[in-house]
This record gives sequence, structure tokens and C-alpha cells, in this order.
Amino acid sequence: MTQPNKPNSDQIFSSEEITSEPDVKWQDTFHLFCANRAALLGLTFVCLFVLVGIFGPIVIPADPFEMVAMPLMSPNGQTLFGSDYLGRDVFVGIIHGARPTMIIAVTATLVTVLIGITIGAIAGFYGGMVDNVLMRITEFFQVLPPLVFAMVIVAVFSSHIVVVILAIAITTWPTEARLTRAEFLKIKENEYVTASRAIGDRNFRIITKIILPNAMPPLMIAITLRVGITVIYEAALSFLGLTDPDVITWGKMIGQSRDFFFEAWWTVTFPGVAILLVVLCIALIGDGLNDAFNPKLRGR
Amino acid sequence: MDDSLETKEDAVLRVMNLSVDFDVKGNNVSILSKVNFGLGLGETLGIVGESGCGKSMTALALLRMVPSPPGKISDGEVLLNNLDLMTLSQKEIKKIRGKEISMIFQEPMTSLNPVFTVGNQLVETILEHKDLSRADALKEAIELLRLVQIPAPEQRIKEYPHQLSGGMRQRIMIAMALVCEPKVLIADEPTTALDVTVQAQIFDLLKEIQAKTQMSIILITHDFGAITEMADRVIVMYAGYKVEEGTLDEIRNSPLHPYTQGLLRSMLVIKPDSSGFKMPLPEIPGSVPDLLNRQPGCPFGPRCSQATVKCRSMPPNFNLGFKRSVKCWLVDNGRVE
Amino acid sequence: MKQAIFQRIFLGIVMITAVIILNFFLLHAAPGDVVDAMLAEGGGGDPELAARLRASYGLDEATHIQLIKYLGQVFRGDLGYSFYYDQSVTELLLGHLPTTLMLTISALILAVVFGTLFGVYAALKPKGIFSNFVTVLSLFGYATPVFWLGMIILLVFALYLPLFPAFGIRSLPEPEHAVGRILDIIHHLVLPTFTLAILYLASYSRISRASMLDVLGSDYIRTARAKGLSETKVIFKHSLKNAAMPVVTLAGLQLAQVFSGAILVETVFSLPGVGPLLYESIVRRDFPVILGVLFGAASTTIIANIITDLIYKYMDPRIQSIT
Amino acid sequence: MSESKKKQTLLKVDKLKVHFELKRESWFSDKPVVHAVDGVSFDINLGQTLGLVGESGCGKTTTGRAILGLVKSTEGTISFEGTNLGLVPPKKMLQLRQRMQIIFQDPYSALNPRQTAGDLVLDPLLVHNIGNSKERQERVDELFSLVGLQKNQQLLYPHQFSGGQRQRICIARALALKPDFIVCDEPVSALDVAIQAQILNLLCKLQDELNLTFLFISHDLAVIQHVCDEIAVMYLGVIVEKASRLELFDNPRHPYTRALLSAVLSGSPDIKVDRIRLEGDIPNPINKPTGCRFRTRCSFAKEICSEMEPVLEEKSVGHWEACHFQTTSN
Repeated sequence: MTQPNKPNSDQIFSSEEITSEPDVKWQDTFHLFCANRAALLGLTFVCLFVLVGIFGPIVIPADPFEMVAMPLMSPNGQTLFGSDYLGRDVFVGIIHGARPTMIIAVTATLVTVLIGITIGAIAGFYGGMVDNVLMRITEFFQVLPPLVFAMVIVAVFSSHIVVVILAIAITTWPTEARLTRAEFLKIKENEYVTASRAIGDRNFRIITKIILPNAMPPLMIAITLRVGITVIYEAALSFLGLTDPDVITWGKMIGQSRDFFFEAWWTVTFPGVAILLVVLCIALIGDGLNDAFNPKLRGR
Repeated sequence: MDDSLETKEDAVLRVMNLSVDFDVKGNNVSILSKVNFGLGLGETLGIVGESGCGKSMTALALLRMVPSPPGKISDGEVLLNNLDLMTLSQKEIKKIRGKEISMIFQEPMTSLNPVFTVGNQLVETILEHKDLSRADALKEAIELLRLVQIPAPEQRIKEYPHQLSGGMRQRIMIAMALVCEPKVLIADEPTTALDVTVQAQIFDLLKEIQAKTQMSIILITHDFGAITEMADRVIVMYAGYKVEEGTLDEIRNSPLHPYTQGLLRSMLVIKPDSSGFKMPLPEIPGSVPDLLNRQPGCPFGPRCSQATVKCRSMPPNFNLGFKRSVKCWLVDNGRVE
Repeated sequence: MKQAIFQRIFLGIVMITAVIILNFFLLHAAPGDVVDAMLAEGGGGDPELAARLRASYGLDEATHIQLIKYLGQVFRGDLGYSFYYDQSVTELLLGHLPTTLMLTISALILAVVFGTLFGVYAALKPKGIFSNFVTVLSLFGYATPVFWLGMIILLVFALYLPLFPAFGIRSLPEPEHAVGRILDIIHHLVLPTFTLAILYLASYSRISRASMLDVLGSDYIRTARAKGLSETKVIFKHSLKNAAMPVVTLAGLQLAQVFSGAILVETVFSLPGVGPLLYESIVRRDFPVILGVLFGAASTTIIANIITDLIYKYMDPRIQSIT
Repeated sequence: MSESKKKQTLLKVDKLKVHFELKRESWFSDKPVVHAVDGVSFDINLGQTLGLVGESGCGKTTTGRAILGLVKSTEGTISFEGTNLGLVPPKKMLQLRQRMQIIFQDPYSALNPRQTAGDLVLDPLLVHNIGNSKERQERVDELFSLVGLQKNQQLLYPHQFSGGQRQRICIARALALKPDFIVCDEPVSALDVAIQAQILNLLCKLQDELNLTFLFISHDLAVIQHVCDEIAVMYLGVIVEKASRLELFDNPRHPYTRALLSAVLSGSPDIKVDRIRLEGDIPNPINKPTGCRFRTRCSFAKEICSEMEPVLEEKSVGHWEACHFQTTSN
């Protein structure tokens, strides 16, 4: 690694300073992540779910809305996870529900993060009046209970998938905005930001090239975790019957069986376990990222 | 062994073979290696060295406060009036802390708990060690603040740390350390975070209190100026080793270890004749060694202009007289071994 | 200080006004209006009647005048009228909000108190079993949908182990004594509160563990130890308060989210809170009620936020202003 | 430096004021204003070093940053080679900016941890679009050897360097655009003694070779004495004394300068000046004292000191002082 400045005696020893700072290179982070077994397991499972989402409906082309069995049949050879109150196959429903769940979760997360990071970055970087106004707006969106607000939006406009995605994004971006702002405020204090201004760098380049990469670690963790939260959020809206009635999702399967679950536990348990598993695996990835970015804080 | 001469004196504190190891990524790293010294009554011992040389770790190890994990005290004795602190139970060592040996730290900003008033933190210390009523403790706290020359102590005692200046906070820390009139005060870079004019005030205060109470002080610093100001005796540390020990005059006027010599030469002082303007300063090349990959032999070897083949093996401490020792092969010409 | 509180309250009022304005525009963005909804309830009607009704509601006036009128109305406490329930929205809300608030607040308090304690205890032995338990708990707390957890808990504790009532907030017939009635309500609230609390408890315990570990490594804890303080004092006096602060902050910020969770829990447990009211109104497209719920929920959050800010101010003397 | 060279003023700062408005406690209270720099004037000649010395909070760092436009100045003018920087159009400003650079105190926070050493030094060239990629790489190589770093270190990240080496990277970056004027903001105070000497030697060498002009900011009088031609002592946002190096150390006038000198822990016992010990702390720059700012800690303070603020006047040739009295014997 580093050679010392050139000691004038014969070079008997190598001399370096002990580096106590976390490794900051992306490659190091990647290696640390790969060394984390739980995180890799999570990643594998999430990939598996994505594959199910993509190929599941092709492999098992059965219509999830079709009534294939007697209503409320317990799990058996014909219907693996039993049937619901209309005699629809729960297993087929879970396979077919994976795709819309993932599409909504990923796109809604992207929109959320895009809004959140932009507003947070602008507020944190410029400070002063800009920050003040943006933060008041953020606060305003934060006092509206997200689910209630989303329900209202869906009720007022429509339950079209685009509306649902926007409703999720509009109600949840403040968390990302606050996080980004906090990171920007912290990083802005570093003299390397002042140094960039001293060499005449423009604000846009400072925000995107200097500050954002340094703010990335916590943001990447937050984005990962946001995907999981969105899965649950979407499930809650579906559970309440507020999403597109023509699309089957796990939350909707639970919601529709609400009045029957004392008689047929399988109708809510299996879709719930599907949600739980996916989100748990995402959480494991988030944890793995956290450990990889902050090796010193492992296990917090 | 090397410090046999120490036993002659009636030292308040004697430290023998104190060693601290750290566990860094599964490797055992020696942060402090077999440090010996004694501290006399009413004496000020300065420990000086660059960052990472183990001087602060020495202070923490004396009171068994090495952060663990990853650190641990692997060897050594610390005798406080012939009582070995290393063998005490947790409960017993707590009675020593703050009572027999007190500490003040570098950062008065963060060393006080931000959510309690100054008075609260002082009173709690008094109550911990003395059997007093809360009202008496409060009275004593005010007295202590007066002792450390804080104006209007009755007012200040109700304030929170963030309402005070750095100098004030360090005075509060000193007051807290003085609660039980300790025999030893360990001051770990007490003025580094303060302005020069305030630094001078704090040193004056410490000297004044020392004159009154005959307390012994261990002053840990990277600043040789502070050492000159305060210390009677000096220990120079490098990479976890004590490389030289002597009285202030000995160290300043006839340093024997090449590291001490280099340190003193490269140090800038105000010259009364303003000479040496922009003249190249003598440098110590390179930087401090990586403790993770220690090489055998003298740790200063790679930066030493006088290093020889012999320096590939570790030099012992050569005792050159009463409390005067150097850890360098260069002094090995027929003297005491 | 007084001025700061005053300012905080003023900001709160501004926020509430903003919520009303939002409501107004949502109302206008909805396809059709109150009159359409009303007539739909009655099975359609003739355009003349519709126009008359619109005029009586002031719906034929310019938007900004309508807005001003609407603002005035809401500030007088009039949130409109629900045709489906045949009751004023304000009364409806006053009837349903208390249950939701009781659920939200008790769950939040449980989560904060036990979350902090769990986290602090875990931080004392960061490599211990309990610390691992906190990690696992927080993972599950993050990944479990609250409505599904409610159903599973119902299956276990009401169906298979019938320890608690499954639905509603009161037994029928009600116990005679007042004390009995209160105990009965508590009995009904145990499962829903627990369901809601456990998820937040999980995340708070993780946060408080992290902040406790930070605090334990700080300089002032080193000072406290160097003073010879007992470990109990070091932990319970010097660390706990500092470690709890991030949890309190987060609880304040998450209030609206917990409120959302409460709505789902109520739906599962059939509690007569805001949740079922909102759900029913959405099905009936009863807009005055829908927007009334949004308004009620937002205002309670705003008020609660002011209170958390004051608590925070009390806990941390460093916070000079509470803007 | 030598007298034979034509003394040409490179930078002229006139009555510079920088006030920061803090967040007010509530809407009903006044905005607290920090008078960080409160009317500071000085000139720096080409190839010379002006030292700015004072304790924390005296405004020396803010002065340095205001000159480079990194903080907004409230009042006053800054002229570079006779051009008033306040009146320069933005395009021209970008060119001027190349000629004025800064080196920071903390080499740990002054380097972006996610850029390699080579990229950090390359950045200024990219921003100003200088040369093609080959020329730029040559320039970076040249800069690395100039500050005593090796070429193969360009691929390393800042955390892989020691403090001294990091400061060398900072210097290389500051030199990339071939500046004439550099603000050295406490460049050695975060470094160990042995490393301080390395960096000071490097700075002196570079100044000689490249004919640089320095504004050297430090709280350490020994460092100031070693590198500065002229010295200005600041206290609470104003200059209280200004003189040549020899004059200031031989013949300090202002009570604050003398207190500062005597407070320095000298390291050698030969100088035992009669110590002036200051009482108390530096007052808060939000509520600075009326009249003379130093009066609250000055043992010579009289009534007039609280009524009138003394102006900086030339008390003897080339020796400026802001005090109502003649407090020294000579």
C-alpha cells in the first residue's frame, strides 16, 4: 500500500498509520456484504420471488379468479394451500399475486425516493428560506396519516394502478426527504465541500458529484427498506379493497377472506406468510447493507 | 530489572510492566507495551508523544477503564500506596476512581452530560463518595466552584454545560475531580481544546491547587510547551513504548533518544530574536508506524537516521541513573544493563 | 420560551388550515359532488332538484368564495353532513375518534416504554442472547403486516385459546358496575393494543439499543465512570435519558403512521373507531365523512406533535427553540 | 520578499465586515447577529505572507473565507490586483477564482473520502476545463512530485494516507490551477509536531519557487513567527495590532498581543516575560462589549474604553495599534 515519504535510513520497516475509519470503497462494501450469510440468503430469496413474479403465471397459467374447488377447502392434494370462500385456489392466487405486488412496490419506491431525495437535497444544500419552506411542506405531509390520506386519494380519484402508486409515493416521501436533508446538512459541513466551492465548482455538480455519493450509504439502506415497507403498504390498501379489482394481490386475498378466517385459517395465513417472507428477506438485505457500510457498528 | 531503582523512593503511584492489547479484526495489537514509571508525592509527571503513541491509553489503563472489548490490560501492576489496582474487584476500583485518583479529559465540551445541570453532576459525585446531606453537598459544590475560580458559583451551578464556555467547563471538570482531594490527578490533554489565553489560566489553576493540596499530577499531552510549563519529570512515548524518561531539564537539555531529539528540534518556539525566518525546520521523516503490522525491533527504526543493524532487535530500557532511562541501542556503550 | 410555544401553536393552526384547504380541493377533484352522491343514495333525481340543492349548498359560487365559506364552516366546527349516517360529521367523528385515540396512544406508550427498556438492556450486552432477540424481533416487526398479525393473534388468543373477546369493544350485555364496564373495555382492548404496539416496540427497541450503544461510548459516560459512580447510576441516570431521546423523536414523527396502523387494527378487530367509519364511507362514497376523518386525523396528529415537541424540550435543555 | 523587488500590492481588503444572522428563538424575538468580522483592512504585497493571528472566534477564518467569496461579506471591498471583486462579472470571477486558493485546517475533512488522491487533484482542472486529458494527467503527475508524493499514490483513497500526506494532497489541489494567492487556514494545527515541520518546510519552499502570496491564518504565534512577513492580531472581529514580524515580536504594543505572547507555553525557560494573565473568556461575538472590545479582560481599561471604540492607527512607522492608551514603556 502506501509507501512512507522516504525515510533516509535503510528501509528496514514499513510504516503506515493505523486506519480506524470505515472502508469507504464500494468494492470493500460489496465484499463485506457478500460475507454476510443472512443478507445473501435474503438476496437469494428476493431473486426467487422476482423469478416467481416473472415466470410463475407462465408456468402455472391457471386463472386465479377461477373457482376450481369447493369453497373453504383445507389444504389438500388438489389445492395446495386450500381454497377460499369462492372455491378459488389460494396457491395459484399467491403465485399470480407476486407480479403486481412487485411492480407496485418497485415503482412506488422509485417515485417516493425520487421526490424525497430531490426535496431533501435541495433543502439541505441551500438551507435558509428554501429549507424552511420545503421542511414546512414536508411536515404538512407528515401529519396526514399516510394510510388515511392514500385511502382518500384512491376514493376520490380511482383505484387504477397508477393512482395507487402515486398515492403511496405522495404519502410516504417525507421520510426520505428528511433523511436526505439530514445527510446533506452533515456532509455540507465537511471542508471538502467548501474546497469544491473554492475551486469554482457549480452547485449542481457539488450536489450530485460530491455530496450525493457520500450520502449514498444511508440512502441505499433506506431505499432497500422502503421497498419492503411499500409491499406492506400496498397489501394494506388491497386488504381494504382499495386497489384495482381486476388484479389479484396478496393483500386482497387476505382482505376478501376477512369474514371467513375463523373457519378457514389457511385463506389468510398463506398470503400473509408470503408477504412476511418477502419483506423479511428485504430486511435482511437492508441489514446486510447496513453492516457492510458501517463495519464498526455491526449488529446494531 | 530495569526499574529496580524506583523502589527506593516513596512513590504514590508505581506502574510496572503495564501492557494493553486491542483486538482489531481478530488480530492482537499491542497498544501499550510494558510501561514502567513512578510518581512521587506532589510531583507532576508529563507524558508526551504524538497521537496514537499510547499516552491516553496509559491514563485509562491506570484506572482500568480501557474500553473492553476490544481492549484489555494484558499485563502489569499499578501500585497505589502498595495496593495493586489491577487485582481489585470492580466495586473496589470504583471507590478508587474519583476518590484516590481522578481524571480530567481533553474535550470539556463532551465530557459533561448535556442533559443535567453542572450542580447536579457535581453533587452526585460528592454524594457518591461522601456521607453528606444533599444540602451540604450543594454547599460543598459551590465551595469547589469557588476553588476553581468560577465567578458567581451560585448562579453557574444551575446552568447546563452548553451554557458555559470551554474554559468554564474544564474548570467544572477540575472541580469534579477535586471532590475527594485525590492523591493523583490524571489530566489527559486538559487544554488542547482551549484557547491559548485560557490554557494558561487552567495551568495556573492546576499549579495553585497542587501547591495547596500536595496532589500528584500526571499530565498527558502532545504539546511540549505544556510539559515545560507544568512537569517536573517527563516520559516520552512512541508507538506504545516508553522511549525516554528523565527530569524536565534532562529531557529538554540533553535528550538521548533520537525520537526525543527529533521532536524537540522540529518543535517551533517563539524566538526572542525572531531568527530562523522561513529556514527549513529539521523534520522527522515518515509517520508513526502501523500498530497492526509491527515489525520486530525498535519501533522508531524506520524513521531514525542513526539506525543500525542492531536496531532490528528491540532495545531494552537502559537505566542511566535515578529515574533516567532510554530505550535505544545508541546508549549501549558499556553502561548499566 | 412562552413565545416559542405560542409560535408552535400558531404553526399548528396554519397546518390545520392547510389540511382544510387540501380537503376542499380533494372534495372538488372528486367526480361528482355531494349533491350527486345524495341523489345517488335516493336512486337518482331530476336535474332541477339537483340545481336547487347545489344552490342551497353554495356550490354554484366561485371557487375562492366557496373555499372561504368552507374554511369558516370548518373553523366553526361544521364538517358537513353525512347522508348515509344521517348525522353531522362532527358528531360522527366525536363518536369514533376516542376509541382510535385510546388505541393509538396506549399502543404508542407501550411501544416507547418497553422498546426503550428492551433496547437499553440489549445494549448492555451487545453480543448477548437478548440483543440477538431484539435483532430478530425488529426484523419481524418490520416485515409483518399489522392487519395480518391481528388476524393471527385473533386466531390464537380468541379462537384456539379463548382468553380474549374477538370483536367489538363491549360485551353484550354490559356489566352493571362502572368498574366492570371499564374492565370490560380494557379486556376488549388488550389484543388490538398489543397487536399495534408490538410492531413499533420492535423497531423502537432496535433504535434505542443503537442510541444506547452510542451514549455508552460517549465522553460523559467515561467521565461518570472516572468519577467512580456506580454502574446503576451510570446507566439509569446518565444514559437512559439521552438514549430515550431518539425514540421520543421518532415516536413523535411516526404518530401519523401509528394512527394509520390503528385504522387497520380496528378493521380487523371490529372496534367502533375511525377505521370502520372510514372504510364504510369509502364504500358509500360519503365524501363529507371521508374528508372529515382526514381532517380529524391530521388535527390530532398536529396537536400531538406539539405535545411531543414540548416533551422533547423538557427532556433536552439544549433545544433552545422548538420551531 | 527582498526590498529590491518592487512592492506591488496583490490583495487589498478594505473595511471588510461579515455578519451572520442566526436563527431566531421565535418569530417575536430579534435575529441574533454574529459580528464575525467587523471592519478589517489590510494589504498583502506580491510574494509576501501576512499572518492573521488570534484565538478561536476572533474572525480570522471568516476573513480568509470572505476574501475567497466562500462566505458572503456584508460590507467592505476586496480588491485583487486592483480589481474590486465585488464588481466583477461572474464569468471573469471564475477566472479570478483560479488564481486564489485555500488550504484548510483539517486534512481529514478537507478531502472527499470517495475520490482517489489523483481525482482530487484533477478535479480543479476538470472544473475549469483546462487542457486535454493527457495534459491534465501530466499536470497531476507534476503536482504530485512537487508536493513530495509518489505517482503510484494517485490511486489511493484519502483514508489510506497519514495526516501529513493528506495535507500534501490538499496543497497539490490548491496549486493545480497555478494560483498567485493562497489562504492558508491553520494548515498545520491539526498535525503532530514532527509532521508540522514537514508541511511548513514544504509551504516555504513552494512560496519561494512559485512566488506565491500567502494569507497565513493561525492561532500559533510560533508558527506565525516562522513564516510571516507581516502580522495582524485579531480580537473579536477586529484587528487590534498590525506590524512587521520583527517589530511585533520585539515590541508588542497592544495589551492583548502581549497577553497572547506571554500565554504561549514557551518550551524554553529562557524567555520569562512578565506574564500578563487574562481573566475570563472571550466575550460572545453576538453581544460584544461596547467601546473597546478587549476592555472586559484588559487590566489597563479606563472609563473611555467602554465609551469609545479605539481605531487602528499608526503609532510608530509601520506599527498599527487600536488602543486609547500608550500601555508600553517604549
